[in-house]
Amino acid sequence: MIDQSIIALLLLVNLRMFATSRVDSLVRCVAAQAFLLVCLAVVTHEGSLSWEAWTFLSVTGLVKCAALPALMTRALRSAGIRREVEPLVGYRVSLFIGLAATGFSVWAAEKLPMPAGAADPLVVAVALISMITGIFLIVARRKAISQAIGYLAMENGIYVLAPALAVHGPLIVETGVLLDVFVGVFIMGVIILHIRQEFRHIDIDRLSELKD
Amino acid sequence: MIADTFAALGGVALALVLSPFLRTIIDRTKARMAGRQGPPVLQPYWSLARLLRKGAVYSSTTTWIFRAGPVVTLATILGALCLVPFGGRPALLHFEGDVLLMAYLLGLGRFFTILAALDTGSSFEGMGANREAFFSALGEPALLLGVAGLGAITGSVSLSGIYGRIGTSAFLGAHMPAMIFILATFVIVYLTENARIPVDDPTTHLELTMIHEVMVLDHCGTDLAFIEYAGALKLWVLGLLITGLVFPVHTGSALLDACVTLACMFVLQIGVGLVESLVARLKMGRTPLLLGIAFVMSALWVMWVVR
Amino acid sequence: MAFFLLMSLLAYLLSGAGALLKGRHPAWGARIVPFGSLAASLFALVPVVYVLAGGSPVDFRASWSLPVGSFHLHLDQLSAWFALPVLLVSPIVSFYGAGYLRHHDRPLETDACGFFLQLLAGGMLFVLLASDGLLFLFAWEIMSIAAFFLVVFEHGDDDVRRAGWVYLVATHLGTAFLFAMFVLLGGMCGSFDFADFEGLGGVPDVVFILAVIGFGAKAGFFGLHVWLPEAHPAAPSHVSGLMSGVMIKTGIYGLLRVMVLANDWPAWWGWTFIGIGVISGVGGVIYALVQHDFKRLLAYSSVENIGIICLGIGVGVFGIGSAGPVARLAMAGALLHVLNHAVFKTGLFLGAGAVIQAVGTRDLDILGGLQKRMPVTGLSFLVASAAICGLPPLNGFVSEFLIYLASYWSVLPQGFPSVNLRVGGFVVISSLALIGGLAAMCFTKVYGTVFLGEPRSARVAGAADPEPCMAVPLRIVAALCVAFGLGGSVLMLLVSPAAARIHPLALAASDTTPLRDAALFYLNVTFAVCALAAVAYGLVRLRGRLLSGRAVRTGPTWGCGYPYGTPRMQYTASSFAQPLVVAFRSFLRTELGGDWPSGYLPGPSDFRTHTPGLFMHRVYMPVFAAFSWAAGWMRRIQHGGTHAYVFYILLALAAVLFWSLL
Amino acid sequence: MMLRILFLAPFAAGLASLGISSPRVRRRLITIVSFFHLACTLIVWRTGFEPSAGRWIGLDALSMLFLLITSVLFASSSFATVAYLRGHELPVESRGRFSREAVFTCAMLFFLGTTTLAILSLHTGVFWMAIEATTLASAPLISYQRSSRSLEATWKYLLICSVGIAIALVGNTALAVSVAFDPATYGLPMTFRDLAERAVSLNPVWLKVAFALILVGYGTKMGLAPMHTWLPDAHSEAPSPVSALLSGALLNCAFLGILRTNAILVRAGIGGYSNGLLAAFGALSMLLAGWFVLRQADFKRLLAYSSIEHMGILAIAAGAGASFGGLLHALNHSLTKGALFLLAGTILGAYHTKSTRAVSGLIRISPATGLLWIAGFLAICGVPPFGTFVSEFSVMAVLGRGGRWWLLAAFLSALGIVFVGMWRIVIPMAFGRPSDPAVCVPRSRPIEAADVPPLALCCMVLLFGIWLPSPIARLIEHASAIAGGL
Repeated sequence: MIDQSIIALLLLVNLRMFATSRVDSLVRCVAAQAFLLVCLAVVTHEGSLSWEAWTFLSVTGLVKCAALPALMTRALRSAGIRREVEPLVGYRVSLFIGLAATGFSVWAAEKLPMPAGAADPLVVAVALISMITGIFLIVARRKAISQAIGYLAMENGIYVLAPALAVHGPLIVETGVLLDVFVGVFIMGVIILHIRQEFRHIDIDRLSELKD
Repeated sequence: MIADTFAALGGVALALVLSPFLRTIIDRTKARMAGRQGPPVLQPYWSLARLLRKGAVYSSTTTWIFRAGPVVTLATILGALCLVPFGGRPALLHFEGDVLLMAYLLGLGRFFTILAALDTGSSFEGMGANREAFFSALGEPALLLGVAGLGAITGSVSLSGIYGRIGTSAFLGAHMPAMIFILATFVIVYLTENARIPVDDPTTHLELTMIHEVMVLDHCGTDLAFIEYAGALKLWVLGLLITGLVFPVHTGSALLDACVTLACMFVLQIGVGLVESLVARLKMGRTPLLLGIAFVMSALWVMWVVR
Repeated sequence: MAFFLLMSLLAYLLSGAGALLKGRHPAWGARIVPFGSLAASLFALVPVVYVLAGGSPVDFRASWSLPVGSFHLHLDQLSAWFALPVLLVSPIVSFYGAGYLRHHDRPLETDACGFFLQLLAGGMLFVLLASDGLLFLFAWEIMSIAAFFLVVFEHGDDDVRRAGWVYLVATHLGTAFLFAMFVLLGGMCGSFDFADFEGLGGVPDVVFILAVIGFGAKAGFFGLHVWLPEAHPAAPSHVSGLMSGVMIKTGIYGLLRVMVLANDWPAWWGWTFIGIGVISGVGGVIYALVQHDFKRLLAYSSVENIGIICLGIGVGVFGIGSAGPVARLAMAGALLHVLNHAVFKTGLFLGAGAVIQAVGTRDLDILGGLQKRMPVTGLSFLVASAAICGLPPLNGFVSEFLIYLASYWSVLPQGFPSVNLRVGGFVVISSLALIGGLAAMCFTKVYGTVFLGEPRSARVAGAADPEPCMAVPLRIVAALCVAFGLGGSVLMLLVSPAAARIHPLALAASDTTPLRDAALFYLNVTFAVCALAAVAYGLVRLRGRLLSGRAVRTGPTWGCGYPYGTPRMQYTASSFAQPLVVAFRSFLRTELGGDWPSGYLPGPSDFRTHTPGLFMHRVYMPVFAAFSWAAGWMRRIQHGGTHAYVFYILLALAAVLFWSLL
Repeated sequence: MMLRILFLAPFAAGLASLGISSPRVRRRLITIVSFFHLACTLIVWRTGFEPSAGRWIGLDALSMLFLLITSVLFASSSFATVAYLRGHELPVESRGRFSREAVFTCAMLFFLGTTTLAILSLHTGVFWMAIEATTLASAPLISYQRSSRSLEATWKYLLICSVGIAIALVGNTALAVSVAFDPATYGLPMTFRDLAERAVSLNPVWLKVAFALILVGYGTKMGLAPMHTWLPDAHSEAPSPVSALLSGALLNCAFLGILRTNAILVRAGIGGYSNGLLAAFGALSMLLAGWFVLRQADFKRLLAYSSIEHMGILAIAAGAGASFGGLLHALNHSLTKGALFLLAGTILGAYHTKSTRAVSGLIRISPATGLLWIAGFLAICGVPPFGTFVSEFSVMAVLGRGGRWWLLAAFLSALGIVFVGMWRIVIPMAFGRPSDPAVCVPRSRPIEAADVPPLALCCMVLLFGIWLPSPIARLIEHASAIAGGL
C-alpha cells in the first residue's frame, strides 16, 4: 500500500522533471526523487533492517536529498545562473517522451525474467524511468547544471534498481558507490563554477569549441 | 658444310661488290619513268671513290661519337650481311635466334647514327634523328613479327632455317594469306628502313622534310662514303629477306639459286623505282599510320597459322 | 654456409650502426659503410655461389621468442639468384655514395644515410633469405622503411617530402595485401613457415591476386607504379640506383616465391603476367619518353623493364605446361633481366647522379654537351644506355635474346598444342619489339640531349668528371655491362639452376639442356660481335690512313645556310619526343602551356609540355580526394555537442540491447 | 600486504601532498611515489602472485600485466610531469598548501592509486568503484590549465564517462541478477573469478544484458566508438604527461573490465554473442578512428584517435579469441602511446602549438625528438621491428585461422587508412625546414633529458618486436588464459 503510493509519487516527480522549465525546480525534484527512492528501498526491504543498513540508508538520504541539492543550489546562486532550463526539446514533446518512457519501462519490467525474491515489477519500472529521465535531461537540456542533475537522477534510478531486483551488494561497495557519486557531482559543481568564471555562461550548447 | 660456307662467302662477296649498283637500278628506273636518261651505271662506285679521296671537316661541337657513327653503322651492316641467307643457302653465320642478332645489329647501327646526328648540335639533324628513332621503333615490331610468322609457318627460329625450308607450298597451302601479309609487311619495312618514298624522299632538298639524309648532313669524305656504302648494303640485306619469299624455289644448284636471287633483287629495285615514280610521299604525320598498318598486317598471320 | 649468411647480415647491421655511432672520426664514417658492405657481399657470395654452382640449398633455423613465426632462413637457387644483384650492386653503390655525399653539409644526416643504406641492402638480403611469413614481412618492412628514410634524405625540399609520403603510402598499402596473403596462407596451413606452405597442395587464386597486387606495388607494375617516378627523383642518386636496380626486384622475387607454391599454373596467370608486361613495358617506355626530368625518366624506364621481366615470366608460365625449351628459356631470360637491369640501371642512375652533382639540375632541357666535359661519365652512361636498349654486345641483349628466343619457340607449330602459348609468344614478340624500339628512342634522347651537342645553359660550363670514388664505380658498372654481354653464355649456364627452380610444385624440375643449347647459340653472338669489333677497328684504321695525307679541319656545324644558330636552338628532349606525344596524345594527355607567339611582331614566347602520370592524376588522386571529402563529411559526427555525444551512447546501448534480446 | 601498499601508498602520499607547502618537495614526491610503485610492482612480480578465490583484491596474471604497464608508464611520465609543472609555473599563491598545484599533485597520486585499485580489484563492485574513481581523480588533471578549452574537455570527460560508467553499474546489477536464479549460485560473491567458475549456472538472458551494458559502459571509458567522443578532447587538452597516462593506463583499465566480463560469458557458453559484439565495436572504432585521422589538424588529437583505433584492435583481438596478441598489443600500445604523448609534450613546448601545419623540421630543431617521433609513429603503425608489428600480426593470424575475412578486411583497411592519414601529417612535421626560426631555436645538444623516457619506452617496444623476454611471454600467456576464459 505504502509502496504503491510511493511509486505513484515517484512517477509524478519524474514526469515533472520532464516538463519543468525551472532549474531550481529540477533541483527540488531530484531531491524529492532521491527521498522517495530511499523510502521505497526501506519499504520494499524484506525483513528487518540491520543498524548498518539503517545508517547507510540515512547517509544516502542525507547525501542525495540534502547535500547534493544544496551544493547545486549554491552553484546556481553563486554562478548567477538564470533559472530557465533552456531546452533543446520542447516541454510538451518532453512530456510525451516521458509518457512513452514510462510505458516502455513498465513493459520492459514485466517482460524481463525476474529472480526469486525480486520486488514488484513496478519498482523496477520506476527505477528504469528514473534512469531514462536522467539521460533525457542530459541529452535534451542545454545547461550544464541540468546535465549534472540528469546524472544525479540517473544514479538515483540505478540506486534503487539493485534492491528492486533483490541484489544486495556488500556494504563497503555500496558506500564506495555513494562516495563516488557524491564526489562526482561535487566535482561537476566545481567545474561548473570554473566554466562560469571562464565563459560567463554555462550553456553546454556553446561548449563546442573542441571539435573536428 | 664447307660447300655451304663457300656459297655463303660468295653471297657476301656478291653483296659487297654489287650493292652500290642497286642505287643505279632505282635511279635509272625513276629516270626512265620521267623520260630522262639517268645516271651512268657505275655512278655510285665513282661517287664512293671520289668521297674516299676527300679530306674531312669536323664540327667543333662534335665528339668521338660523331666519328664512331659511320664506322659502327658500316660494321653492323656487314654483320647483318653475314646473317642473312643468300639464295636459300645457309648464311655465313647461322644459329637459332640469329634474326634477333640481325635486327639488333641494325638497331645498334641506328643508335649510333642517331647519336652522331645529335652530336652535331644542329636542330635539323635532331629533327631527322627523332623521326628516324620513332619510325624505326614502329617498324621494328613489324619486321620481327613477320619473321616470327615465317618461323611459325616453317618451324624454324633461324633465318637460314626459315629461308632454307620455305617453298612454293607455303604460298599454295593454307598459309597463303599469311604469307602475303608478311610479304607486304616486309615491303613496307624495306621502304621505311631504306628511307625511300613513301616514308622518306632521298632526293629532297628541303632539310625540314628529310629523315635519313638530314641526319648525315655534317658527315663528309670517308665518313660519308662509309654511310653511303652502308646504305647500299642495307638495301641489299633487307632485299634478301624479300627475294627469298618472292621466289621460294630451291633448284639444288647454288649457282642457279644465286642467279635467281640476283634477278629477283633486280626486279625488286625496279619495283622500288616504280613506287618512287608513281607514289607521292606521305605527310610526315601520316607515316606512323602506315607503319601501324604494316604492324597490323604482320600480326594478321596469327589468324591462319595459330589455330 | 649459414654462418656466412649470418655474418653477412651482421656486417650490414654493424657497419650501418658504426656509421651512425662513429663519434669523432668523420674519415672513418666515410669508409665504414663501403667497406662494410663489401665485406657483407663477400661473405654472402660464398653460399650464393655455392648454391648457384649446384650446391644444396642452405637452411638455418633458430628459436625465436615471438608468438608467431620462426627464425628460418633458407637460401635456395631462386633466392641465391636474386641475391646476386644485391651483392653486386650494394658495394658499388655505397662506394659511390661515400663520394656523392662527401660534401653534404649535415654530417648527422649523412651518417643516417649510410646507416639506412646498409639497412636497405641488408634488408633486401634478409627478404631473400626469410623463409617464414612473419620473418619475411619483417624483413620486407625493414627494407621498405629504410628506403623511405633514404628517399627523404634531402627533406628540405617540398617535393621530396611529398615523394616520401607517396612512396611510404604505396609501399605500405602494398604490404597490407601481403599481410592478407600471408594470413590467408597461414590460416590454411596453420603455420607461417614457407616449407609448410608447400604442403598445402596448391594456392588459391585469391592468394595469387593478393600477391600480384602486393608485390606488384613494390615491383612497380604499371598502375601500381606511382611511387617510382616520385621517389627516384627525390632520393640521392646512388640510392635511386639501388632502389630502382635492385629493390623493386624483390617484388618479382616474392611473386615467383608464391608461384612455386602452386600445384599448377592456370592459363590466366600467364595472361595476367603478359597483360602486366605489355602495359608496364609499353606504358613505362612511353611515359619515360615524354619526361623532362632526368631521374623521373629513368624511373619510368624501370617500369618498362619490369614489364619485360613480366613478359618473360608470362611466356614461361604458358611454356611450363608443354614440353620443349620455352619455359626454361623464358624464365631464364626473365631472371637474367633481373640481374642485367640491376647492373645497367645502377649505371644510369650513378651517371645521372654525377651529372646532377656537377650541374645541379635534373632538367634535361637545359643540359647538353657534357661528353666533352665529363668523358668518363659520358662513356659509362653511353654503355649503360646501349645496354638498356638491349643492343649487342651488352648485357641487356642477353636477357632479351632469351625471352625472344623462348617466344619464337613458342609460336612454332611442332609440339606445342597450346593456343595460349602460341598467342602469348606472339604478343610478347610484338610488344618486346615495340618496347625495344621505343627504349632506343628514349635513351638516344637522354644521351643525346645530356651529353651531346652544345650546352643549353651556362650551368653546364663548369662541369667536370667526378672524383675517383664516384668515377671508378661508374667504370665498373660499364665494364660489367660489357662483360656480362660478352659472357652471356656463362650467365645462361649460371642462371639455369635458378630457372629450373621456377616450376609448379606438381611438376618436377626438367632438365637444363635448353639453356646449354642457348648458351651455345649465344657463343655465336659473342664471336660475331668480336669479329665486328675487329672490323670496326679496321675501318677506323682505314679511315685514318685515308685521311692521313689530307686536310682535316674543324669548323662550326653546318646550319643549312642559317648562320645565326645558338645552342638554345638545338633540339631539346621535349622536341625529340614530340612525334610520340602527337601519336599517343589520347593516352598521354600531355598538357601544353606557355606563351605562344601571336600577332605580326611577336614578343618573347615560350612553350612547355607537361605529362602528368596517368594513374596518379586520373585514379589515385581522385580517389584520395573522395576519401578526403568523405572524411571531412564524417567529421560532423564529432561536432562538439555533449548532448549528441550522450545520445550516441544511448543509441549504442539501444542497439546492443536490441541485439542481445533478439 | 604488498598489494595494499601498492594502492594505499599513493593515496596516502596524495593526501600528504595537499599539506606540503614547498613545490619542490611536492614535485619530487610524484617521482618518488611513482618509482616506489614501480619497485613494489617488480617485487610483487618477482615474488610471484597467488590468485586467491573469493578475494576482492588480488593479483592474477592479467592484473599483473596491466599493473606492470601502468607502473612503467607512471614512472616514465613522472619526470615529464615534474618538468611540466616547472615549465608552467603558476603564480605564488597557487603553489602553496591546498593550492591548485597541490590539488594537481594530489589528483595525480590519487589517479595512480585508483588505477592500481581498479587493476587489482577482482570484485565487480569494487572494480566499478575504482573505475569511477579514476575518472574523478583524473578530471582535475585535465582541467589544470583552467583555459576555456581544458574546462570544456574536462566537462565532457566527466559527464560522458560518468554516464557511461553509470550504465556499467546497471550492468553490474544485471550481473548480480543473473546469479539469483539458480539456487546453486545464489548469494555467490560477485567476484569475476567466482562468476566465471559458476558461469554455466548463471541466467543467460541477464548475462547477455549485463554484458551489453558493461560493454557500452566501460566501452565509453575505454574509448570504443561511438562512445569515444570525450577521448580526443580530453587527450588533446590535458597536459601531455597526463594524456600519456590517460591513453596508456586508463583506457587499459576499462578494457580489463570488459575482458573479465567477456571471460564469464565465454565460460557460460555464450561467447559467440559477446565476441561478436566486441569485434563489431572494435571494427567500428578502427574504421571511425581511421576516418578522423585522415584530415586531422591537431597532433594530440591525432594521437587520441590513434588510441581509439588501438582500442578497436584490442576489442577485435578479444572478440576473435586472440587474447595473446591482444594483450601483447595492449602492452606495446601503451608503451608506444606513452612515448608519443610525452614527445608531443616536448614538441608543444618547442613550438607552442598543437597545429600540425605549424610544426615542421622537427628533426633539425631537435634530432632526438624528431627521430623518436618518427620511430614512435612507425611503432604505432605496426611497422617492424617494433613490437606492435608482432602483436598486430598475431591478431591477424588468429583472424585468418578463424576464417573471419570480413573482419580481417576491415582490420587491414583501417590500418591502411590510419597509416595514410598519419604519415601525411608526420612527414611534414618531422622533416623539412624548421617553420619559424624566431619561435623555435634549434637545440644545442642532440639529445635532451626530456627525450630519455620516451627513448626508454621506444626501446622497450623495439625489444618486444625483436625478442620477447620469456618472463613477459609467460606472463602474457597466463593472462591470456584468464582473459580467454580458460
